[in-house]
Amino acid sequence: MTPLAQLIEAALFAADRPLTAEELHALEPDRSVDEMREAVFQLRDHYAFDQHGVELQELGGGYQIVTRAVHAAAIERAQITARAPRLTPAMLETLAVVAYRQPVGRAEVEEIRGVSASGVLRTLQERSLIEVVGRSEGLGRPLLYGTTPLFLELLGMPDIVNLPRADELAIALAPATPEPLDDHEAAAYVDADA
Amino acid sequence: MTPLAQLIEAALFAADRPLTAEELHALEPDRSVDEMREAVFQLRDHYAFDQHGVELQELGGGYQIVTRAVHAAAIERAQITARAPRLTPAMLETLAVVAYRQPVGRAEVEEIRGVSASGVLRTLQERSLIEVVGRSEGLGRPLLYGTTPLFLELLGMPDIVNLPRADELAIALAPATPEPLDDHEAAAYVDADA
Amino acid sequence: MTLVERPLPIPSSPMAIDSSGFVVELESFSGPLDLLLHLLREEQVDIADIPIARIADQFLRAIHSLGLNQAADYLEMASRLVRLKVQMLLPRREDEEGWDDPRAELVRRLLEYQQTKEIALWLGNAAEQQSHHHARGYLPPLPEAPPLPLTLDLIDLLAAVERVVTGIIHPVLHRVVVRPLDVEGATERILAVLELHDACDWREVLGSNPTIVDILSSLIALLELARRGILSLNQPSPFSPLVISRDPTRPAN
Repeated sequence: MTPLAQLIEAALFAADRPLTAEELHALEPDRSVDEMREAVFQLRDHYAFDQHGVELQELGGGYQIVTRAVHAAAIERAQITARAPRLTPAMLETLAVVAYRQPVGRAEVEEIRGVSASGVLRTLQERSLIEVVGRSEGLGRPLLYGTTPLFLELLGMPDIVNLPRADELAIALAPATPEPLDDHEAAAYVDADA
Repeated sequence: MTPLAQLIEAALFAADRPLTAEELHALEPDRSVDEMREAVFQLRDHYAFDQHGVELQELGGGYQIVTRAVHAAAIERAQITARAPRLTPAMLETLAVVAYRQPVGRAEVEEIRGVSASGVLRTLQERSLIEVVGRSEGLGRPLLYGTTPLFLELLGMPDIVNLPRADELAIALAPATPEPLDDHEAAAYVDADA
Repeated sequence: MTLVERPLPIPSSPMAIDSSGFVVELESFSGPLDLLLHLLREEQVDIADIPIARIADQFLRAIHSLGLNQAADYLEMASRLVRLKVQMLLPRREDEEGWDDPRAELVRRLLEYQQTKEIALWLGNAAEQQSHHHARGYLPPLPEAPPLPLTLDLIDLLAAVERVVTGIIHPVLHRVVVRPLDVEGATERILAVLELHDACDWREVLGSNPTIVDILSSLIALLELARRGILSLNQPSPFSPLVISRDPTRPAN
């Protein structure tokens, strides 16, 4: 391949969209747009002649490298392009709060995490990891959330009581302001010196 | 190119991460893993021999097609794609400790770096460069961290064993350091002066 | 160790000089060990033989202009250095065998940290090299297929619990216990002793069965009286008792 075709191949590979001949021109402003277009066709012919697994397509006025359709079935079957979706940190943190505080309302989740929670709660609900388990007695009777059987299933746990207790965690989830020295202890401490 | 190399090229093009030989095997379960690996090397050699703008790299235990470094400047100048954000010194130091001591807890990272580490550990976790790999047996059962395949991908390394060995570094740790004075001895030492 | 005082070197980058002394841009340092290594390099001294007194002074000066978010880490190191400085300044008995250098632990940590920095540099270079290789930019839309099962494991969930908990801001309450020091009483006692003697021993001004409060009160009273020139404090030789003497220019009333 010519150096110009190499450069075009690298650029088309790295781009997240089809690139027009003008955009490709920015790669090598010393060459003309026509020269760039010619190199694009050279790359296209090379892919076809050498029987590559990819081909060059002209899409919406630009050029793009795509996999050849003949391989699509095998790639889809192997599910190579899809990853098992993992939960985002925000989803995990919200799930953590719900798991340990259920039944819990949106306001409490937001207070603990310090950010708005409505979007994440809805996503978790759509994915059947949490569900509405009741309404609070408080003002406006807000919805209360709890975890679902699917949540336990994904964790491989028979029951919610199998979650490590809060006091087994590095820092307990319970409202934990460090206990200050009480008056009695403080007094004893001074006495010891006397 | 052979039909198998074509298929592999198409699959590697379609994926957004390195694919292992086992994952590629799912494309053609009738062939052996060794045959797949051989076809991968054929593809690699083809890219090198025909002077393509892309090359095949072994990264984090898998294979990935990437652009050749020589084209990076032109691609960035033409604003076709941006470079990944740089890692800060704090992130690099923390990665260094995690990479060499994994599985490692937050306390050890803090002891070595002399600064609190929770913020930077969280950032590295959110960028999927480190992950929780277990819990220590110690007090409070703190979380233990290790590096991810993305860490290797980012550094262009096939495997964690490709990191330089400690004895290859300019500064090797002294085998034994004398025990420092502990508080008890230090106190006795001061008393002797009174 | 050598305690020969040299004039302080003019700090070079990333230090900057202004009228109020020199200011360190702490953003340039990734922590107290980094700052310490920088000071040692500036001084061109061997890590294994740190002139603690001088380095401790420079460290304290450097953190003077510290932003508060990292203050605790730097202050902790500063207190270690000051303690080491004190330990190094304490006189040693001639007959003392097997004296352990109190700097050993710091030296070990500095070497370990220096190695970490070297690895970090290597990692940074590797990442820089790899950043010249671009991966595929365009990703084809996912095929229409039933969504894969979610993955969720307990470790991820517990890590999230820890992140949530560490994010909660607890009000921290400190209770300060006031211990009454009787400096005035101690002052009177010391002056009373010096009425009778030109000089006396430290133990004589304490009274019998002194409590820790008495000792502290007496110490502060002594220092205050010495500062005002009413008495002088003297230690004739290492390990000998302190001699408290009335200022000879002031006659006993």
